[in-house]
Amino acid sequence: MTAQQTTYREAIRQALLDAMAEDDDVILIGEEVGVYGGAYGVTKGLIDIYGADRVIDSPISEAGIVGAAVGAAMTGLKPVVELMYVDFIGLVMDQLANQAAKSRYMFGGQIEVPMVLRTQGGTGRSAAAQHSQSLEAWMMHTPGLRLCMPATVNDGYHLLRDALRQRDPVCFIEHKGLYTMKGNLDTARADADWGQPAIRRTGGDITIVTYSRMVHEALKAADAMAEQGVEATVIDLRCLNPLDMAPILASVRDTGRAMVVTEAALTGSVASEIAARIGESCFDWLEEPVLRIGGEDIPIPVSPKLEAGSIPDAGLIAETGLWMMRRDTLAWA
Amino acid sequence: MTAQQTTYREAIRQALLDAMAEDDDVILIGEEVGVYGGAYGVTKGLIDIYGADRVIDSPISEAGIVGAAVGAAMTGLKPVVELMYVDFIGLVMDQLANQAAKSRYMFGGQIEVPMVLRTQGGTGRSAAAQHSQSLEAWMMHTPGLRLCMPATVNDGYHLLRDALRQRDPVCFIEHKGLYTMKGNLDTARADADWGQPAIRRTGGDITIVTYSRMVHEALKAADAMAEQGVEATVIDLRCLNPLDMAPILASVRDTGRAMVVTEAALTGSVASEIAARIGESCFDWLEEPVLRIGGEDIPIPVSPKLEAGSIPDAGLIAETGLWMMRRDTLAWA
Amino acid sequence: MNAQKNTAPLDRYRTMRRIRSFEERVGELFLRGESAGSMLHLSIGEEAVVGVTDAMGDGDTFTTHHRGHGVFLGRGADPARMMAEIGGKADGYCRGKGGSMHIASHALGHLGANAIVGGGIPHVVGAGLTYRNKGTGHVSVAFFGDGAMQQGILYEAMNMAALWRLPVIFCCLNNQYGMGTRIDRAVGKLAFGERAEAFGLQAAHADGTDVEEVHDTAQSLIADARGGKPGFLEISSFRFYGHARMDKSPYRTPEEEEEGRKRDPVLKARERLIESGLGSDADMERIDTKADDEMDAALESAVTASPPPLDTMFEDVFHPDSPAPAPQRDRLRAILTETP
Amino acid sequence: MNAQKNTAPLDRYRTMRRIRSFEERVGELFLRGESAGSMLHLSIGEEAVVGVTDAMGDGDTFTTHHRGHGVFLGRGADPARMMAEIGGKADGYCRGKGGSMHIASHALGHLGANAIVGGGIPHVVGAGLTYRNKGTGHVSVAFFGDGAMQQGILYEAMNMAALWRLPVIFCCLNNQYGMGTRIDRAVGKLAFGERAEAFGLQAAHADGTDVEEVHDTAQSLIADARGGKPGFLEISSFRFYGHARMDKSPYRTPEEEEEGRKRDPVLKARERLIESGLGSDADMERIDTKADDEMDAALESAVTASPPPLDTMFEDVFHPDSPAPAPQRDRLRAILTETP
Ligand SMILES: Cc1ncc(C[n+]2csc(CCOP(=O)(O)OP(=O)(O)O)c2C)c(N)n1
Ligand SMILES: Cc1ncc(C[n+]2csc(CCOP(=O)(O)OP(=O)(O)O)c2C)c(N)n1
Ligand SMILES: [Mg+2]
Ligand SMILES: [Mg+2]
Repeated sequence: MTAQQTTYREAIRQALLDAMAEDDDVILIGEEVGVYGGAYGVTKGLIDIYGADRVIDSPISEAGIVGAAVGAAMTGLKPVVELMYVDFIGLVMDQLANQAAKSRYMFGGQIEVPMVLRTQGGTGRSAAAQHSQSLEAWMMHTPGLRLCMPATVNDGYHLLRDALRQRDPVCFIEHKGLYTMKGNLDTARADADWGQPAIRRTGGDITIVTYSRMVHEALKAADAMAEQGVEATVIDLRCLNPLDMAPILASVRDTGRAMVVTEAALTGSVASEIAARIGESCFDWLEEPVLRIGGEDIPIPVSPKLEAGSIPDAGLIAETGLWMMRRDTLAWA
Repeated sequence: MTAQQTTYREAIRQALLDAMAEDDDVILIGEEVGVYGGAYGVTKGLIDIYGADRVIDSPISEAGIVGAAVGAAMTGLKPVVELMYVDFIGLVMDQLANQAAKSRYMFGGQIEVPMVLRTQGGTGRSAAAQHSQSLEAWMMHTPGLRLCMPATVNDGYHLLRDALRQRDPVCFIEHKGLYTMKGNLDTARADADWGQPAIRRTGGDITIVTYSRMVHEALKAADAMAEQGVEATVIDLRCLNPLDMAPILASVRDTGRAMVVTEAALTGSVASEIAARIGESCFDWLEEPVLRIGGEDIPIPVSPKLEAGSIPDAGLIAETGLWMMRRDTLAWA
Repeated sequence: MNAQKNTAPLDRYRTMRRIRSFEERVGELFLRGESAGSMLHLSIGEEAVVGVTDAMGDGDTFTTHHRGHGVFLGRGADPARMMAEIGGKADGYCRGKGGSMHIASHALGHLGANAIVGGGIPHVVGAGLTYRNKGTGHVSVAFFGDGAMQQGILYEAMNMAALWRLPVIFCCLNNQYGMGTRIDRAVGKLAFGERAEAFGLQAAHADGTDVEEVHDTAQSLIADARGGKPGFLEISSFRFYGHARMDKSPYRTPEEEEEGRKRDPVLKARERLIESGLGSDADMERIDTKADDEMDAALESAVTASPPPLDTMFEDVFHPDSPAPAPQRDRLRAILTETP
Repeated sequence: MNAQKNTAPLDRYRTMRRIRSFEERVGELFLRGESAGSMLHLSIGEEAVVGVTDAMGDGDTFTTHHRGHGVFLGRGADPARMMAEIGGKADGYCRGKGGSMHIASHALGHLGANAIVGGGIPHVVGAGLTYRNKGTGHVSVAFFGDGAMQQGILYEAMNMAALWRLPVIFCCLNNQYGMGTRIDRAVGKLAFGERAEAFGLQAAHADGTDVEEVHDTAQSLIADARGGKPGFLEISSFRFYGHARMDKSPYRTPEEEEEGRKRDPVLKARERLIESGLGSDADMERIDTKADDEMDAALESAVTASPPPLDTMFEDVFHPDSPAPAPQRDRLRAILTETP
């Protein structure tokens, strides 16, 4: 098998399956990853194949589990620790940022921590303020920690395989709203190289930079804009940090217009970082300000109506993009 | 007493003294805040005045302490919890971001958490990777949490008094390198209103936006630039979130040039957020790209030479500022 | 007071029966597509917690975990407002912002349900500080599951409560499971009371099928806690259904479930009351019917209630005296229209 | 092996005496302005930890807290490279990046000193998983202070070690103080061993003035841990000096300090060896002088060593196969020079 139609969930599971088959040192650890198969079913059945010593159901001890993964990685295993929701990252930021991310550095390169922290975030299930967040900005602000967030089925597989090849800690954030999404998986061919963004659509008028679930909203928006004669390039960051900005800068220099979209609360978000970089490096090429579109700066409300209203969608992206082209006037301006 | 010369440490201590005298509900809790007087001496002697029920030496249980402060605030006290180093914030991010910051919202406005988390950060003491960080960006990315960072003696007093008047949780971050700095304290007059930045110097050529210890580096840089005939406005954010951007935007629209400086690792920093906002709102007024200057994207090394080399200083700020005016060529470009 | 009239056991039965009936309707709310999300954790099988809530007094406070509907009803919650909140409606306890996992009531001393396992535990330590400093005589109780016994923050909280002799109770509702993991697969040594004692708490255990045993144990622990002797109470029960409403518990056998559901605190209380002559068969029928009717009405009122207006999403982030966060469209509009 | 020749107690004395001498010179390094920072935590008074390090074997690993110089020397560290690291020099164990609080050695099994109280504790659980899965027969030991007994992560780690029967030892170096707070002001019930037992560990206590007692206790616990029975060892001692090099301990009385310093493990071992005839006065003098000379040399070599070149700051953030983070000046230069 190289190419097949499958789901985002299955692609990630396949990456775990393949990595575990290739390398006995790969272990999974986390709450409900074994018998239950993962809260979102990503690790289903793996315990039956690889046994309880390699697929380890843990107590509800997030900090302890991540700390254990750090120690396992230091001594020769390749742990994949699952944090059930990225919202629980506040329990483990010390182990992640002060321990995993800094060990190589503090110890002068002697000790490495090759582990992957898999988790999932985002809205869409009315799971309220403590189960719907997008907190990648905290991890992006952590030197020594790699960060990636797959948006496609193929990336679900390849980014995780790549993450497991790193000798550094990687934070790998899935999106709860994408697990059932279908798409093409070609295990022989990644969407782009590790560390490189992927250009998901090409258009000469405007560059939309985004990642994770918002890639799909941006693509929908690009289609809507195309109906108005505006052609957008949509770039998927994939590997948020470290990140090769060159393809992004090249596109913006070409189109002269850039929008950065995130599902996270806008203030202090990844969108702000990318917008600032574009602003610095594309100044003389820009026709319009680099606009950021993000989640409202509020906790996520449980009411489905309020939840949906607090997050960007294709409509808002297209509307803003069209305004930037001055092809249309902003309905709400 | 209204005006006097004193230190940053003393000004903060005075704010605690005065607030505790006015309001019996104000309590202090934290490691070594009582008998020891605080790791940096800010709470010295307070236990002798207000007793052990109001100045509470805690076990080394950061998450528990912050959680206790949340509960105390919910039930009628006004706790000031001291986290010895902001580097330990990874232990308490759940209690801070998921509990303190979100309670009012999740509970529909019924329950408020009026507490202040005092802590200190920054470099300058060769305290290495886990005792030298500037992690305010995590807090800035947390809706519902107020954030302020005093740069001056007067703000040490007034921002803390103001923070204690809020009915919301406030993260108050001091800088370890400023405690012995002397300056004027006028208890009757704040440098600016709560939520407003302070303009620390006025000049028509370039706007430097910064906060905390970097304000002083920026002011030094502005003096050096003035010798070359370039006049800079230096703006101190003070209240990083929420923040009234109007004075900043007005200044940049006036000067046409902006630089944002932070001591934190640049990627995902407060500087990126502010730069993105300026880029959005001042596009048509900008003569040059909004430049960010920050800490290198590395953990903080212990070697004094490496530590100092990884953080911006007046030299780098002035050099960059002068280049932006094209009055000089960049020595290192 | 209740105890003198000896109607207390009957009252406790009534509350337990109302909880059972309420939770069944929460499940229905979901099936009818009217719940906000699917994260609904039913406390069926754990109704004997009423023995604790009934031992608490006016002004006492508490926090709960994600499976806290029963506790809240035990402390006097209005089921219609609860159901509305679970439906994400404007009339809910939290204006439709919190939902099942974040229900709270300042007026009833509910400092908040929590969706972070262990997250609400240290809050009672802070409440204890308030009561100690103000000398109010109140007590604060943290309710949590057996899963939270593996969260470190619990032990930080226990140590502080013991060190400072705070009026605090840690109440572990041990239903044998944390999601799909049976307790023996999560715990190295099954001796929760020993843990609490080692941290300096007074520890007790009560059978979660026997609400009167729970009540007596809680009453004594709470009295001691008010006197500055914090306590730990473990109540053993069995989680009758899946972890959340959608979970079919494939990780346990039908036999185990059948056996477990025999440990029914509501049924046992009913039988006991009849046996002891405190209520007749007919009395009990009346109580049951009334509970069902009440909860049917709560369900219907929640279904017909209105969702919150969209712009209420910006309220309650900060104190109402301060400006609310600006909606994104306002920011974009300002950028767009100010550009010369 | 050592035990057969019976030179082991003498070896242990030698190591303890070297630790004492080393720590005194760390203090000197600071006074001479040659240390990187002032966060230097001396382990004087706690040298009997050698009883544990001596009971560990080749390939065993460990983590330490911020007061870990003694443990590391006990496991064979080169004092000159340690001193260089404490001085922030390029020749140090960590290339001058970590300093006293982050010293480590992959080769010697030191998985890292930690400046976060409790931060290194769970790492031994992970090491234990590695040894279990690979069947190596190794054990991993976490060394930490009494202060860390109040960090929740310790109990999460203990539970996992017990649950999974890992070859792990939790070793608490109880020196009665966490900074300026005496243990009875931080702990609700002083019974650390009980805590560990309640979590399913085998717990033991040893007198920190008696290195042989420490050794015997550690040896038996470690043997059991290798067999899948994890343990907890508390060693009681007294922190002779301030918390860090600059702290003059105003929070305790001179009498308390004087009394405490009578609990001197180095002196006691020396006296015992002489008493038991294992070493003469002269033997001991020779050992002492040699230790002092060795540490004098380490100190001088650290003082004269070179600081790391500035651009090494960008190395070791990521694996050397990947690009290092770009220096800020490069970024600014690119922006400036690319502008048309
Ligand atoms: C910190 C944290 N970890 C994990 C979860 C996911 N989760 C929700 S409930 C639960 C099981 C909790 O078990 P227990 O404490 O026994 O409560 P019960 O559901 O049995 O009432 C888990 C793992 C969570 N919400 N928060
Ligand atoms: C998480 C954390 N909290 C607080 C500190 C500050 N601090 C450093 S050492 C110390 C005392 C530690 O006491 P103990 O664990 O007994 O070790 P000792 O210093 O006595 O060897 C404290 C509070 C820290 N470094 N990390
Ligand atoms: Mg349970
Ligand atoms: Mg100690």
